Amino acid sequence: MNDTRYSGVAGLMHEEPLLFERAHKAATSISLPGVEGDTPAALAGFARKQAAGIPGLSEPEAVRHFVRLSQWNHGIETGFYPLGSCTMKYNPRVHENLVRLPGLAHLHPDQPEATAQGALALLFELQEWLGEIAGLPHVTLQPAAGAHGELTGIMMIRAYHEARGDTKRRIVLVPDSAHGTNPASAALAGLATVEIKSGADGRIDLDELKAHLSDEVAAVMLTNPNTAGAFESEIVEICRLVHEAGGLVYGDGANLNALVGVARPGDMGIDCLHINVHKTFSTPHGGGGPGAGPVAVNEALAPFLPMPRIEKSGDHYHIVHEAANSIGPVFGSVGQVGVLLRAAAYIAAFGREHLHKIATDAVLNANYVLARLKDAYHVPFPGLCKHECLLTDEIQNHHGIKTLDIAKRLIDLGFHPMTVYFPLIVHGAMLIEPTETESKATLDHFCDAMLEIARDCEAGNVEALHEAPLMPVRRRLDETQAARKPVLVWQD
Amino acid sequence: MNDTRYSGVAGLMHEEPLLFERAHKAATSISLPGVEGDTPAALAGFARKQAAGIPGLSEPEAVRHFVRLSQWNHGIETGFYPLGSCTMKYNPRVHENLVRLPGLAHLHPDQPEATAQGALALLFELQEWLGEIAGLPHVTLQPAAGAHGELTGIMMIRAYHEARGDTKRRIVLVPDSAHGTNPASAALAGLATVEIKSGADGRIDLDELKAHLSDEVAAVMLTNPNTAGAFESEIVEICRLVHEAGGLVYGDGANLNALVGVARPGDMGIDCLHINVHKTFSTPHGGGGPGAGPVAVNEALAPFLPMPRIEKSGDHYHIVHEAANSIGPVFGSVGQVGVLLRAAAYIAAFGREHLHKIATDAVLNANYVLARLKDAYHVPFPGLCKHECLLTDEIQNHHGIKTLDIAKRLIDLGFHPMTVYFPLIVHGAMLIEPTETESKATLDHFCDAMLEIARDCEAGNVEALHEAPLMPVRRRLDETQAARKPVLVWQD
Amino acid sequence: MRFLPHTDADRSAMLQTIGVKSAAELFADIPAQLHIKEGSLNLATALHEAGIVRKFTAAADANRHAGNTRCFLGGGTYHHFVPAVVDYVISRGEFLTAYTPYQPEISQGTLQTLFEFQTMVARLLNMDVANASMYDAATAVAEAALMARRITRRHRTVVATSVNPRYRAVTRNYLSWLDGEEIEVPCTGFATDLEALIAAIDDNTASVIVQYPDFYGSVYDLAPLREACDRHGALMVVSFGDVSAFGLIEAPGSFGADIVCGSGQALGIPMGFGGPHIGLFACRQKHVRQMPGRVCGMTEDADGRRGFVLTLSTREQHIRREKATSNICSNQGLMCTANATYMTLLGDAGLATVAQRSAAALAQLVAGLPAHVTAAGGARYNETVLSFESNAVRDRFLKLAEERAIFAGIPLEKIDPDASNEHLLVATTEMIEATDIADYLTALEASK
Amino acid sequence: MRFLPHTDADRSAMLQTIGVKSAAELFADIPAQLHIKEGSLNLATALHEAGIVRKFTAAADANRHAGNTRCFLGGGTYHHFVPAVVDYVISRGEFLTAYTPYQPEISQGTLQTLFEFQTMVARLLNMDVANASMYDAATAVAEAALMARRITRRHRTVVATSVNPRYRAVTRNYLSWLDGEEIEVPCTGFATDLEALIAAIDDNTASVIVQYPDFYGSVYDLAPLREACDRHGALMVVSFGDVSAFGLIEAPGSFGADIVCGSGQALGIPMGFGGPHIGLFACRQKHVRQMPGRVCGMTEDADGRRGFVLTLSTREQHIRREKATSNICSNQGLMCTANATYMTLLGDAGLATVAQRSAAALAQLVAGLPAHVTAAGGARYNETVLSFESNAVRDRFLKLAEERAIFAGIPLEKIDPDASNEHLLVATTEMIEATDIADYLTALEASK
Ligand SMILES: Cc1ncc(COP(=O)(O)O)c(C=O)c1O
Ligand SMILES: Cc1ncc(COP(=O)(O)O)c(C=O)c1O
Repeated sequence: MNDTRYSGVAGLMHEEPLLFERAHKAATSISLPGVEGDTPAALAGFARKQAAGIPGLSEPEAVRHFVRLSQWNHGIETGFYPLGSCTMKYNPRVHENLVRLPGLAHLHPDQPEATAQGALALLFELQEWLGEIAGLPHVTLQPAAGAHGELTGIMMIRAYHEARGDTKRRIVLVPDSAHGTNPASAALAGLATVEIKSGADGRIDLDELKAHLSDEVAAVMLTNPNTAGAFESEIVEICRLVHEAGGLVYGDGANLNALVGVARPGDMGIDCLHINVHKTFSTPHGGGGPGAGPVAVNEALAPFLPMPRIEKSGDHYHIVHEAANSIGPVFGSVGQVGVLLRAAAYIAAFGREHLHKIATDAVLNANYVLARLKDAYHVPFPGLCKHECLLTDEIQNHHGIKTLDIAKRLIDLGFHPMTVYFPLIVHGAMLIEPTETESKATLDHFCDAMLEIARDCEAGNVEALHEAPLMPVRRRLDETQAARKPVLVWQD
Repeated sequence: MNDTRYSGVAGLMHEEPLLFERAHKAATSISLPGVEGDTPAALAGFARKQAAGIPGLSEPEAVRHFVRLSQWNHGIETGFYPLGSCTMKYNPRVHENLVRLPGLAHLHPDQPEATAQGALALLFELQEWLGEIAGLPHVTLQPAAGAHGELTGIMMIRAYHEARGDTKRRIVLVPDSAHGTNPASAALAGLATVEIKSGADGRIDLDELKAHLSDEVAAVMLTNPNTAGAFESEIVEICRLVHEAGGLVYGDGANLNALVGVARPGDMGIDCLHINVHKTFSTPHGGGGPGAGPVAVNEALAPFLPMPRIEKSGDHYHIVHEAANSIGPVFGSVGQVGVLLRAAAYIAAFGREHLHKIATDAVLNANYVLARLKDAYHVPFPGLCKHECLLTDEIQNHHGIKTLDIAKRLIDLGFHPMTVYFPLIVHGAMLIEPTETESKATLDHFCDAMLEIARDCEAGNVEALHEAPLMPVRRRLDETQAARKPVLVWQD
Repeated sequence: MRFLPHTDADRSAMLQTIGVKSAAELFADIPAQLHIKEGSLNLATALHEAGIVRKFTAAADANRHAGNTRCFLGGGTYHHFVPAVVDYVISRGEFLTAYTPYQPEISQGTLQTLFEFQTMVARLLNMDVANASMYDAATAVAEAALMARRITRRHRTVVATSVNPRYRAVTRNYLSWLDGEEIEVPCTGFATDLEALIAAIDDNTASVIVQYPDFYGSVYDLAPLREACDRHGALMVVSFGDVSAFGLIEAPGSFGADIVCGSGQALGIPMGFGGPHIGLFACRQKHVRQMPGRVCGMTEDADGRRGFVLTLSTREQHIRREKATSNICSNQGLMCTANATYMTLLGDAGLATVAQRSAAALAQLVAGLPAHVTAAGGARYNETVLSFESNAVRDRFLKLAEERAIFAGIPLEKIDPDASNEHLLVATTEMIEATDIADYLTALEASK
Repeated sequence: MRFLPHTDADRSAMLQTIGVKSAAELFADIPAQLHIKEGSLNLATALHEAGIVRKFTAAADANRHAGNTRCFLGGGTYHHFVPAVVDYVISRGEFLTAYTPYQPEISQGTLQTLFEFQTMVARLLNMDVANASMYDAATAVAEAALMARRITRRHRTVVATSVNPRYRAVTRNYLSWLDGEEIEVPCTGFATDLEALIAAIDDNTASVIVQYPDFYGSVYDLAPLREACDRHGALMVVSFGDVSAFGLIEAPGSFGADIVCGSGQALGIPMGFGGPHIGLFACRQKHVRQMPGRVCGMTEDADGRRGFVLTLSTREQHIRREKATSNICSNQGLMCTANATYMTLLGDAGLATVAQRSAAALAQLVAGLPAHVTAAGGARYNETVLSFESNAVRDRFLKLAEERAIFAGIPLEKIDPDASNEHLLVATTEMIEATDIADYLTALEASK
């Protein structure tokens, strides 16, 4: 069960009951500040009749509860996390301190502007930097995540066409390799999506694209490098064709890690790009979020940017709430400030001198993994990759082993699995994204494990693969049961 | 192996090689501030010829290294930690933030006094509080830990006698139940120790004491409650006898948790007491330290307090370095300031209204555990206990099981063992100190586990006990081998 | 660079394994004209860690903040007390640096916490189920409007103007790209006009969206609205700004709300200049398959032990693509952990205390108002509108207050462009002490 | 009380199990006259968490500190850069809230870290072995003197006055209770007087204690001292104040020191107004059984896997009691983890950079001194003595500097009571930037 060449090892952990099973009392021992005074009489008629049933734990018990739960998680700090399309890189610890400085953490979004110039300056600078990096100078920090950026961008594109009186553009072309958020975002903005089939190399097929372009196409949403990790080498021509047909090109910036400091989406002809700062700029994923998805656009789209935005006049920074053609706000404030500040710190650490090294090491690492694994695993789209590489389980299928088994076996060996079954354009996808912050030693351990798994398949040595994972506090979980009769809250 | 009634469960952890095995390069990627400039010529002749051989890791690797190592530890945040005599209570998280405030963390000990009044005020207030709690109004914050406080106290006692010309007092009486630091501290202060045998109830035997008192006795060092968890009910008489014989009474305050806010050592006649703030006042143990061992004394000993001390005149706080009869400094600064500040915060949280609840709940918890276990385990000194209770393995010995086996089995069940084989006055001691910050539920789980172990012994079900621990990343370690041929540093 | 582990030797060895001569070759698939010159971007020069700390510290020190200024600002963001434990828990790498729990076996920490979060949110709002977060309150309200459209297959949304103008603006924006209409029903006296609202509901109405306590802090009986919704088959959507209210006043679910959504920032999240906060979202069990966002459910593992997984994913974009209930992917995960930790530390009793003191502080403030200032009347939780005789008096007061380290309120027109400029939106929490109220009143006195 | 989990119902149930009627009965063994009245102690009233944060924040804000003042203070405590990672690692509950690793199976984290710490300390000092810490540099020097007495069975200790006066005072104090003599040998020109020192060694000498770089920052050749010690069979004890020096200059072990001890504060520990810091302690393998303090050793577990334990405990107080090599029990454990993390982040190269820049800053400062100030000459690492023509000029400068947010140096007589009052002890680290030096020199200029 425990292979000493890999880090995974059985150890002592703690079971932890649900809070509701643990706590046995209505009272908690917290002590709080504030005025001592009666509940205002006017509220008496509205008093809550029954307590919510939120069991309190004393501080010592609460800490132990959550510390134990935390230990059941794998994080980037515990081990390799090569989730393709997710850019799980190291999250600098100093950033956690920065955003907790009282002069940043305890600002109210509506306190007088003059009292928040320090924060506004940092955010304005980030706006500028992101525009520069994207090659699309006008930036909104408002979108709360990548998908939200997509929605914002598509709204702007629609507003752009409508402002020109070009109202029949109601179609968004989306490659079949696209992330699910792309079609979902287009739909949310009231547009119809049409899927375009990828070519044999996983890239956009120019003929297929041309066949779909028309005066009803508002935009093409593309991801470059695409979700198979390949650069769309025809990107300039693609953009030219779309523009020629009167459409705009929306860039899904989730894969910007391959390009940052090396090439700029704006230079390629992309009109509008969201940036997942929780990927490229290393803000922690937090078990699902929060992220931030600033959107950068060119001159044509600039008038439609959502409000509020941060502007500078003279030495003074302002939050500007109104603009004639703005699509309006997409979020309740200027953005996920704490997340954005971490991103600014990551960019500041690299600076103009080093920023490109993010991309060069990320791409180096992905190609290294690809080179080491390409004989043992099926590579659907051979050639160089960018920041991530795509394999499939085709070879292992012959031995009854599928991507899921491989993923679960990696868990026992101490690795977080790669992204599985995405992109959808290949069967049994395994999308591996090492990022720039992993060492060669870690990549080697991972590749050794993958190769050993492949050898075990060849040798018919597959029991551990079917049974995996055996080591964590829980083994494979029954997702069907969970979905069939969903239990989403605890009933005492 | 895994009993679901207890928290211990097997889970996935990570092996982690030694830093020296992991790192493979001389270079690290840290970037540092400072002036760019040549090494001064005058130092050239002294240049280090060979690099030290300290392998650097990049920040992502370093974090992962230490995060993984941390997970191999049991801490008070992960589970129950009933180490007798160690007072392992919850360490409030907010205290960690307080001592990291830049205005406290980045003070130089020799910066101008006027620029550090805030810190001095906190420390002065703590001095006052500790004096009040001990009933011994004069306090030095200098000693770095309990043992260091003992040394300081014994030095002062010696200085006191010598100042009176009473120079032949060279003996310190120490009960056989005392902690090892007591005789060691006395010896370090140049005094001889004479052990006094405890009575049948584990307490000081008045006759035995009287038999040893003489004009050569400088002091009696005692611990109250003693290390068996029992209060020395004759304490007033003991102190009277010692004083009558011209000696002084040193109180080892390691067990102050039983008394805080309830009774005061000074009122009992104790002349000098150290306080382990890392026990009673909840400063974190940190895997061995740092602690702090302030010493509180009465008027007679006050002139001999070590320097520097913090004093107040008018509104201004001073660090006073000189005093005519001071024994001189015992530490390089005013004390372990960061530790002391945490202690001050703990006292502040309870305040005069609640401070006694520390002792009442601590004593309640220990007696509860004793009540639940007293039929299954041998209780060498029956009766009420104070903050800790003492059991032995006498009953389990009949089944070939000893204290060590019980301790190791507790590990597998998810508990840190109690203190074992201390005090030395009973065979196979198990000293259990739950502290005030544990819930009844936790105590019940622990008692259930202990009772089950006792039943397993009765039933001859002892294999798990002999084999334990089976769950942690390492099983029993060979201490003999370690000591025989000590390997204390890594050789590449 | 301190985040890059490779030595140059590592890089050479790796390039050799790959079979290329230089890192540049790895980028050969990018057309040459697209390559930018190294170091040519107009960014600042690289900073070492100490430099970044200095830079951010200087920026932070340039701001006033609720740590050194008494904060009477609300409008959707509140300075409640955040126990240090909350911050410790969410700073632990195992929570902080994990991705969305796609591999449940090694994500049970996040998943059990989400399950506890969902349960506590549902209980606090008195609803059947809650999801695992939306981005913020504004987008949660917008998603609620969309969800109601899907459930009712109707395209008319009625919104009270006593809903936070920012929530309304985002909702209006989201709805504007779709067929159907959005109706905003004015309020009176800085309080929800239920009658007008009820009158606006018709049989084509998908949902009525109110805020409770409303944007102006007003608390009112939702029962008549429930009745009206029932009459027309419309869904009742209740939003909120300061969720701490429900430690004291009746929860929206108790009035039969169909969807309840709003901000969870009050539960252990610092104001942070506007984010990250969290959108809470709860609904009835029967509508769960139309709910947007991630959700965690209970199940068993291969050995029959209880465990948790993300579930109902057939609603979501990665399965359903353009037919998904929402496009949301990354959400506010870590903020769920913050909320869960906070609620665990407070429990019913602590939540009640927070709410009671937040309300009591406002009542004390209002009771002490001098004659030249009036407060909006009726039942208010912890927020109200103060009206001055003129813009000049108000702004004089704001200035005086700021000099005394008081953020005295938000000029109403700043959030609500339709408001005139002599009002202040004023909020209180348990962070306001009696002395702060006294100082506030003294400043008011002085502004006359 | 927020740290006490029991409800009153818990307490009653427990008292019943115990078989007593009230908590008071549990204290019946304490004579009645010793009981104090609840609430009668003269302490402050209890503070909630927010109140404690406010209190400590106010106290912290009342201080100037090295975060907002350029710090040229040394004398044993140095403002070096501390990477955020160090603080994160030592804040993790698993390291922070563990006890001394008495149960090695569940303490391997602390133990492996200690083993790494010992190895790195030994390597940095170029010694065979290091222990798992002493309280601080001063007590480490005192313990070194005692250890040398045990090894040599001699009772005469020779100390250079160029050893930090505080280390000397503590050592003098420790030795004063024992038989034997302590000789302090004066220095000249703020540098160690090796000749005088060597002259003071005789055949009864247990050890000679020097500091290197010495208290005044002076760096000198220890080889002659080694020879002299060999001639007399005395041990050579080398102490240090700023261990960062050994990233640049030859380590004490390279000169054949028998015991090397000093402060590890420079390696990732904030100044903290004087503590907690850490005493590093290293010696030759052959003397290891006379070493004070805890030590971690490598061994195997029952399955033959490598593991670590505390070892050589027969030297220690809990086994050997009055015959122990020291009375130390709790040590500076967590600071070992801080040191280990810091060194891991810096490695040889980083440590060299820190040392090089610390020294270069001092050289730049000295090179720019105006004529009315002289610096002590010879090789200096990062610390020296500036001498002014009078106390008045020096103090005028200190005041001017403080106005410019510069802590310009420690008045020498403050640490060294024997010094006259026109000197300043001045230190530099990598936290000092060129602009800080320029500002310092400008202030000096202005003080003339
Ligand atoms: C290619 C791609 N596009 C879009 C997204 C959505 O981004 P977010 O999760 O930030 O909403 C993702 C996230 O996984 C992605 O991988
Ligand atoms: C009874 C007793 N006395 C003294 C000490 C020594 O205290 P410290 O470890 O703080 O030096 C201890 C510590 O365990 C103790 O339990």
